[in-house]
Amino acid sequence: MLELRPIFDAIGEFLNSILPEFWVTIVSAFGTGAIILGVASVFVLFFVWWERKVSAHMQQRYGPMRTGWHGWLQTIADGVKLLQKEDLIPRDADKLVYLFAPVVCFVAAFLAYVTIPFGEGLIVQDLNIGILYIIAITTFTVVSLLMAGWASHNKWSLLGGMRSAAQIISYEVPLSLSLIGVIMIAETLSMVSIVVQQEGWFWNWYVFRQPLGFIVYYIAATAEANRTPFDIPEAEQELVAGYNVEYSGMKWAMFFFAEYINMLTISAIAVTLFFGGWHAPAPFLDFIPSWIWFVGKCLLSVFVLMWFRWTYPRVRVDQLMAFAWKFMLPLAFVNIILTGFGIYLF
Amino acid sequence: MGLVKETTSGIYNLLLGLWVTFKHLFRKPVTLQYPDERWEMPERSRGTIVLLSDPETGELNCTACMLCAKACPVAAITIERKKDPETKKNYPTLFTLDTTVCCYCGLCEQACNFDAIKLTGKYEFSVSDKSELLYEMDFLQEIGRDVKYVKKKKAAKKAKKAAPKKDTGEKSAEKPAAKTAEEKKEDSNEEDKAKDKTSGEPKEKGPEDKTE
Amino acid sequence: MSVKQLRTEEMLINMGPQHPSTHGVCKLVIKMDGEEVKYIQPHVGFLHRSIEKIAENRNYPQFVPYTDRIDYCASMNANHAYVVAAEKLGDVEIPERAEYLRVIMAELNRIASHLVWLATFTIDLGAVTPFLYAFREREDILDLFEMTCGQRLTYNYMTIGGVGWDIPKEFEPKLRQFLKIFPSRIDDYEDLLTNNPIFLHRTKGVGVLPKETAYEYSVSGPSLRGSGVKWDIRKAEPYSIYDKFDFDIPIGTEGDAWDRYKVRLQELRESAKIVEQAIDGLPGGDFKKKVPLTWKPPEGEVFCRIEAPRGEMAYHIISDGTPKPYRMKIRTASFCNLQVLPIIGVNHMIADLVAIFGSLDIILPEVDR
Amino acid sequence: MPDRFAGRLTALEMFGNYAYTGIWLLIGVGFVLVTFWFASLIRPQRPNPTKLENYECGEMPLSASYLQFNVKYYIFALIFVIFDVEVVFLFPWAVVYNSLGLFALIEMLVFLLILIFGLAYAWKKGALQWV
Amino acid sequence: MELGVFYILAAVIVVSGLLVVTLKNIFHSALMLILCLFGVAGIYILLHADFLAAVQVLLYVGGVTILMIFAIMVTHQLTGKKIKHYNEQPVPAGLIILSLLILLIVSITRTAFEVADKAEPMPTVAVIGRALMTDYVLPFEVVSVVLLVALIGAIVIARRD
Amino acid sequence: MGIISKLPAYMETIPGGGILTTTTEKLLNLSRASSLWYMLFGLACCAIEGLMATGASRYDFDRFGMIFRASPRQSDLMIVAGTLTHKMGKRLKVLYDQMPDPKYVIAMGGCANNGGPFYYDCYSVMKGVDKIVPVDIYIPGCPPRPESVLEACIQLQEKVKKEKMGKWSASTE
Amino acid sequence: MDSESLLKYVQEEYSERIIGGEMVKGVPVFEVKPEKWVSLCGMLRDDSDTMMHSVSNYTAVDYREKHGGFKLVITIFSHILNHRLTLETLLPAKDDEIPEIETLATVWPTTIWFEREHAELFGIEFINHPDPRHLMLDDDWDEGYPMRRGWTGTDFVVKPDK
Amino acid sequence: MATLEHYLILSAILFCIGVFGLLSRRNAVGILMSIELMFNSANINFVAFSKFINPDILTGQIFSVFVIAIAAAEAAVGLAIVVLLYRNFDIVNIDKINFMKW
Ligand code: SF4
Ligand code: SF4
Ligand code: SF4
Repeated sequence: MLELRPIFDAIGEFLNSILPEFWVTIVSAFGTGAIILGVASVFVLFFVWWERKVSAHMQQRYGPMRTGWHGWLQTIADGVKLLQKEDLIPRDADKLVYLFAPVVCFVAAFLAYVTIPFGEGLIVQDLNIGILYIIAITTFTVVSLLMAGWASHNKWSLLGGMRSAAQIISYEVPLSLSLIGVIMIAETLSMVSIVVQQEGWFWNWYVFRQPLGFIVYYIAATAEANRTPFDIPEAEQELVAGYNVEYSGMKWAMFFFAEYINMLTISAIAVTLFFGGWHAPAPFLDFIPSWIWFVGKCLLSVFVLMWFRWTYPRVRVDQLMAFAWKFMLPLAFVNIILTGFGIYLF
Repeated sequence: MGLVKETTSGIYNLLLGLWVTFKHLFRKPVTLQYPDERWEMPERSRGTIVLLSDPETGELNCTACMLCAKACPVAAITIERKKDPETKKNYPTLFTLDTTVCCYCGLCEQACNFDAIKLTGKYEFSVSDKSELLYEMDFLQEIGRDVKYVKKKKAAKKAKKAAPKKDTGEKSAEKPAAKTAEEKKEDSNEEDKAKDKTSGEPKEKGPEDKTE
Repeated sequence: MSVKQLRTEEMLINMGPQHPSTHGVCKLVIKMDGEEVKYIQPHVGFLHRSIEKIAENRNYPQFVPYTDRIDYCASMNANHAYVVAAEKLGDVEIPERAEYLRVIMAELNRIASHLVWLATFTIDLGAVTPFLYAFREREDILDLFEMTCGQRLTYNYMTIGGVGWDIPKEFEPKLRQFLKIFPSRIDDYEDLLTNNPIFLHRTKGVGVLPKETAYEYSVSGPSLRGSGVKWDIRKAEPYSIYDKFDFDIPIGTEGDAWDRYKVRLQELRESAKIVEQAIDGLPGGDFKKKVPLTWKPPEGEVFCRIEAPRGEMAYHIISDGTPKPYRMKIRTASFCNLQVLPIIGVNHMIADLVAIFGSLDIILPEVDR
Repeated sequence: MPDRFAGRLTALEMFGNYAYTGIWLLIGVGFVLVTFWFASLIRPQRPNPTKLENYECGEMPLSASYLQFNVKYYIFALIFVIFDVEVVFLFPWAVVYNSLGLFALIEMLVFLLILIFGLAYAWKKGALQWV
Repeated sequence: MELGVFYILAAVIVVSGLLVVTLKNIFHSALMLILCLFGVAGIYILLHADFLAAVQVLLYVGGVTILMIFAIMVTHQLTGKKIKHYNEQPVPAGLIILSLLILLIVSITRTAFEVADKAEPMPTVAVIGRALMTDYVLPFEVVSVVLLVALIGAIVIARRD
Repeated sequence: MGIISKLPAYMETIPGGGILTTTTEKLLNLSRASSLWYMLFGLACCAIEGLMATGASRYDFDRFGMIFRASPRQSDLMIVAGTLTHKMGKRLKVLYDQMPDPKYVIAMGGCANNGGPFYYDCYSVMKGVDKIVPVDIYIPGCPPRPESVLEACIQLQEKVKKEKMGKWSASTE
Repeated sequence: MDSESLLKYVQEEYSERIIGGEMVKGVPVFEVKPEKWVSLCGMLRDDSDTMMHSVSNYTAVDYREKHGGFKLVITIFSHILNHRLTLETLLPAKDDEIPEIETLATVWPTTIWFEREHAELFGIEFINHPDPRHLMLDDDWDEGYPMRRGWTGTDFVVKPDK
Repeated sequence: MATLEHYLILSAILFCIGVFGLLSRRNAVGILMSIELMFNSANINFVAFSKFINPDILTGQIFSVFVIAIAAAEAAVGLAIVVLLYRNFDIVNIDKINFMKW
C-alpha cells in the first residue's frame, strides 16, 4: 500500500519520543510547512506546464516542446529566468506596500493549506472551523490585490486592483452561501469530518445532495480564483495586465504562484466538500491510496478550470457583478432554503 | 419564462463551446516543429534572392544589363559593370543587394531575361550584424549554387513561334516553369527531402476533421 | 467634472500605442469615470509611411508591392483596387482568365482577412482559442497563395494587365478541399461563439452604430452592413466580373457588435460561394497582358473603388502622362470607420470599447497609409 | 450534539492547531522574502528614469494615478459587508440546524427574508446596476 | 509559551494600532488596521475563540477594512495634496488619553476578578449556533433588521441620486 | 546586488570553482534562453507574420517557451515587427527602456532593419530600429516567413546561451 | 439617377455655384467656386434628388505648377440612390503660401480627418475646423508640408534613378 | 500563562489608542478606523471575561459576534456618510464641515 499516513505517523512518534511536546509542535509545523510548500510548488510547476499543454492541444498545437522532454522543464526555466529578471520599483510607487503585496498574496494562498485533507490522515491540522478558516484566510488575497493595484501608482493597475477586489468580494458571498448547504447536512465545519461522512459509494458524495450548491460554488470559485471567464482583473486586452502591470521578476512570479495555488485550493475544497475527498468512488477501489484519489480528483477539477479558460470569452465587469448579485446570490439562497426544507422533511 | 429559456439555451451553448474545444484536444496538432520539420517551400517561393550561375561553367548568368535594378521599386540592387574585351560581353564587377530595403516583390526576377536572378525558398538568414544584410555578389552566387532553375530562354525560344514579341515570350515561360515544379522538387535542395515527410500532414488532415 | 453632485474624478488614460487591443499602433486617449469611458480621442499616424508620397516617385507597375502594405491583411484586395484603377486609367483590357483569378484571390483574401478579424476580435473579448482556430484556417489559404505567388502576406500578385502568375496545377484540388472543410470550420466558430451567452452579453447592444451616423461618417464594408444598409460595391457598382456571380449581401439589423460579427461570419460563407463559382467557371487562356515598366497612361484622372474586406477601398490616380503618377490618393475604409469610434464608443465600459474597436475591424496601416 | 464533536480538543491542541498557522505565516513570508533576496543577488539592477516612470502603453503618464474612484465600486463593497455579516451568522446556524429542526429553519427564514428584502431593495434601487 | 505568543501579538496590535492613528497616509493606516485586526484575531485564538477569530478575519479584514479602502479610494484624500491629517491638539489629546490609560491600568490591576479555575477549550461554533437559535434569538433577528436598515440607509446615502 | 558579476572571480579561487561557475552560468543562460517572453507589440505587416502567425498553431512560439506578455515589465524580448515611424520611435524607446533587464531586441523585416521599402522617398519612416535601441538579431525579409522568425529566435537563444555570467549586472546602460 | 442625368441636373440646378461640369470616365465632375464650396456641398447633401450623404474620397492635389494652386477634390455618393459625383475646387497659392478655405466638417463630419491630413501634409488651412491638430505627423513636426511637390527634409532620400 | 489582566490591559491600551485617534484624526475615515479599534478592544474584553470568568457559556463570544456585526453595519453607514460628505463638500476632514450648510 502506498498510503503515506504511516510514514508521517512514524515520524511523529519518533519526534514525540525525542522531543518535548512543545518542540514537536514547532518542528512538525516547520516540517509540514516545508513539505506543503514543496508539494504546492511542484503542483504549481506542473499546473503551469499542464495548462500550457492543455491549451496548446485544444488549439491543435504542441505547447512547450524544446525545454526538456515535451517541455517539462519549461516552468522551471521560466522560474529561474524570473529570478534573474530585474525587479524594478516605479519611482512613484509606494515602495513598502509594493514589496509586500506579493508577500501577502502568496501567504494568503499558502495558509489555506493548513487544513486541506490530502488523504486519509494527510491533513496538517484538522481545524475545528476548517472551511470557515479557509474562507477567512483567503480574503487576504483581496487586500493584496488592492495593495498591488494601489502601490504601483499606475492607472491600469489601480483599475485592475479595484476590479478584482470588487469581483472577489462579490463572489465571496455566493461562495460562502453555497457551502452552507453542505454544512447543514454535515453538521460540522471540519474538513475531515465532512470527508468521513461521504464514505462508501460515490452516491454518498454531497454533490448528489447539493447539486445546486456545487454549481454555485464552482462558478463562484472560478471567479474567486480570477480565472476566465471571470479574469477581468488581469484582462490583458483591456487593462494590459491588471493589477500586476508594473510587477516584474520574482514579485510578479509570486502573484502568478499564488494564482495557481488558489486554483488548487478551490479544487481541493470542491473535492472535499462535494466529491468525497479522498474516498474512492466505490469501496472496492480502496486499494488505491487515498491521496491518489484526492489528487486525481483535484487534477480533474483543475482541468475543468483550464478548459473553461480556453473556451470562453471574458465577461464584462458589470455583467460579472450583476451575475454575482442577481443570479448567484438568489440561487445560493434558494439552495439554502431547499436544503433546509429537505433536511427537515427527510 | 424567458429567463428559463435563456438559461437553458445559455447552458446548452456553453456546453457546446466546451465540446468544441474538447474534441480539438484529441486532434493532431497542425504544428510544424520548425527546426526538425520544415515546410516544403513551393517552387515560386519569394524568399531570399540569389544569383544563378551556369551549372556547367559555374559562371554567373548575369550580364549586368541593369534591367533588374531599373525594375526594382526600392532600388535595392546596385550593379557596376564592365565589358569583357574578349567576349564582348558585359559582366558585373559589383552586384549588391540590400536586403534591408528589398521588399521581395519579385519584380527583378520578372525583369531579368538571362535567368540570372531568382527569388528562392530559402529563408534562414538572420544575422546579428546588420552590415551582413548587404549581400555581395559572391555571397549571392554562393547561396544560389544549389538552386535549380529552368532556362527561360529555351522556353522562350519555344514560345517564340507562337508569339514573336519578347514580352509575351517571357510571360508564357511561366507555364513550363510551373509544370516542371513537380519534377524539380526532388532534387531542388537537400533540406527539402528531410521535410517531405511531415510537411504534407497539415493538408491531409482536412477530410478527417470534417468527419469528426 | 464640473457638476458637484457627480464629482467622481475622471481619469485620463493613454490606451496605446502599445496596448494589446489596439491592433497595432493606435493610441486612444480616453477619459474614464470608473470603468466607464466618457471621452475618446483617437491618435493615429504612428504607422504613417507616406505611401502617397512614395507613389509619386514610382512607376505604375512598381507601385503594386506598396499596395500590399496598405492593407496587409487583405493584400490581394488592395492589389485589386489599385490595378483596377490603373487599368481604368489606361483603358487596359485584361484577359478573362485573369479576371477570374483575381476574383478567386480577392475572395480568398477576404476570407483570410475576416479570419484575422475574427481572431483579433475574439481575443479582444478574452477568448484565445478561436484566435488560433481562425489562424489555422488562414494558414490554409496562405498556402494557396504561397503556391501561386510565392509569398504569404505581401503577394504582389495582381499586375496591371492581369495577374503575375497562373495558378499551379495543385492549386485547384487544394482549393476544393479547403472549400469542402471550410463550412464545418465556420460551424465550429459559431458553436464556440455565436450563441454563447457570455459572447452574446458582450456584443449584443454594444456599440450600436445607427444608419445615419454610418452615412455621415462614410462608414463602409461590413460595419455599415451590420447597421442594416445593403450596400456592397460588388453589387452597387460591379467591378471586375462580380456581376457574374451569385451571392448575397448579409446585413444586420441593430448595428451592434454582434451584428457586425454575424455579417462577417456570413460573408465568410458568401465568399466561399463566390470562390466556388469562380473556380468552376475558370476559363482558359492568357492570364496577363504585358504592361511595360515604363507604362504611360494617358493624362487624366481616375477614381475607382472596390469592396475590400474592411469596406470601400479606392484609388484616386492623377496621371500627367509620365510613367509616374502625379498624385495618388488612397481612400481606405478604416480611415473613415475609425472615426466613428469616438461616437459609438463613449458611455460604454472600457471592456466594451475594446469589443467595439475589435468589431469595427480597424487596421492601422490602412488608416495611416 | 453529535458524538463526533465531543472531547476533540485539548488545550494544547487548540493552541497547536493555530500555532501551525502562525508558523506557516512565518514560513510563507520567509520563503517569499528569501526568494526576493536571493533574486537580488543574481539579478541586474539598472534603473533609468524612463524605466522608473509608470508604464502607460509607451507614453508618459497623462495624469496622476491617485484619483477619486467611481462610487460604484464602493456600493458593491457596502452590500458585500452586509451580506458577509449574514454569512457569519449562517455558519453556526448551519452547524446546529439539523439538531434544532423546524424552529431554527423558521428563525433563519425570517433572518434570510429580511436580508433578501434588503437585496431586493438594493436591486430595485439600482444599486446592483453598474452603469 | 502562551505568554510569549501573547506578548508578540500584543506588540503587533499596539504598534500597528498606534500606526493606524498616526500615519499620514490614510491608505497605510488602513493596511495597519488590517494588521492590527489580524493580531486581535490571534488574541481570540489565544482565548480559545476560534470561530470568533475566523469571523474577525472574515468580517473585519475581508469586509470592513476593504470597505474602508474603497471609501478611501472613492474620496481621494491620499498623498499628493497637502492636507493636514490632525487637528490642532494632538498633544493635549495625547496627554488626556495617557492619563485615562493609566487610570484604566491601575483599576484593572487593582481589581480581583473571580477567575474560573479551568478553561477547557471547546468547539465553539455549535455552541454559538445553538445559543443564537435559542437564548439569543431576539437579538439575532434584530441584527438582521439592523443590517437591513444599514443596507438601505447606506445605499440611500451613498447613491448619487 | 550585482554579486553575480563578482561571483566568478571568487569562484576561481576555490578548487572546482571554475566548473561550478560554468555550470551555474550555463543553467542561468539556459533558463533565460528557454523562456524568452516577448512583448505583445506589433507595428505593421510583419506583426501579422512575426507575432500572430508565428504564435498561432502552425508555427507555435510556445514550443520555444515563448509566450506573450502585454506589459513590458514582464517581457524579455521585444520583436520590433514592422515599420517604425519617427512618431512611433519615441514611444518604442520608452517601451524598450521600461523593460527590465535582461532584455533583447529582434528587428524583424526590412522596415525594422533599415526602413525597408520605405527607405526612399519617405519622410516619416525611421531608417532602422538600431538607431534608437540596440538590436540583437536582424531578420531580413518583407515580411520574413514565420520560420525565419523562429530561426532568429533560435539564434538569439544561442546568443543568450553564450553570454557571460553577470553581463547584465554591469551598471553601464 | 444615372450619371448623365445627374450631370445635367446639377449643372442646371446649381449653375451659379459651379464653373463647369463634365463627364470623366463615367462620373460627373464639377469645378466649383471656392467660396461656394461648402454651401454647394451642403445643398447636394440635403437635396432629395441627390442625397449625397456620404463621402467616398476627399483629396488635395498640389497643382501649383500647373494651375497655380491646390485643388481639393471630393467624391461624394449616395447609398440610397447609388450615384456619385466629384467636385473640385482650386485654391490659388504660390510657392509657400498657405491657402484657406472653409471647412467641410459641418457638412460631413467624416471630412474632419481628411482635412486634418490635408492641412498638415499640404499646408491648406481650413477655417473653423473643429480639431486642427496634426493627424499623421507628430505634434512636434516642424519640417513643413511633406506632400507638397518638391519638398525635401532631413532624412528624406530620393530614390536614385538607376 | 497569560492572565485575564494581560488581556484587559491590552484592551485598555487599544481602547486608548482608539480614543486618541478619534480625538486627533481629522480625516473622517481615520476616525472610523479609530472607532473600529475601540470596538475591538471591547471585544477583547468580552472574550477574555468569557473565557476566564465563565468558560462554559460562550456569552462573551456571542456578544462579540453581535458587536462585530453591528460594527460592520456602523462602518457601512459611517463610510456612506463620509462618501456623501465628500461628494457634497469635497472634503473628508471633519472639522471643516460646517453643518450649517446642511
Ligand atoms: S540579374 Fe538579370 S536583369 Fe539583373 S543585371 Fe543581371 S542579367 Fe540583367
Ligand atoms: S525582389 Fe523586388 S525589391 Fe527585392 S531586389 Fe527584386 S525587385 Fe528589388
Ligand atoms: S518589412 Fe515589409 S512586411 Fe515588414 S513591415 Fe516592412 S513593409 Fe511590412
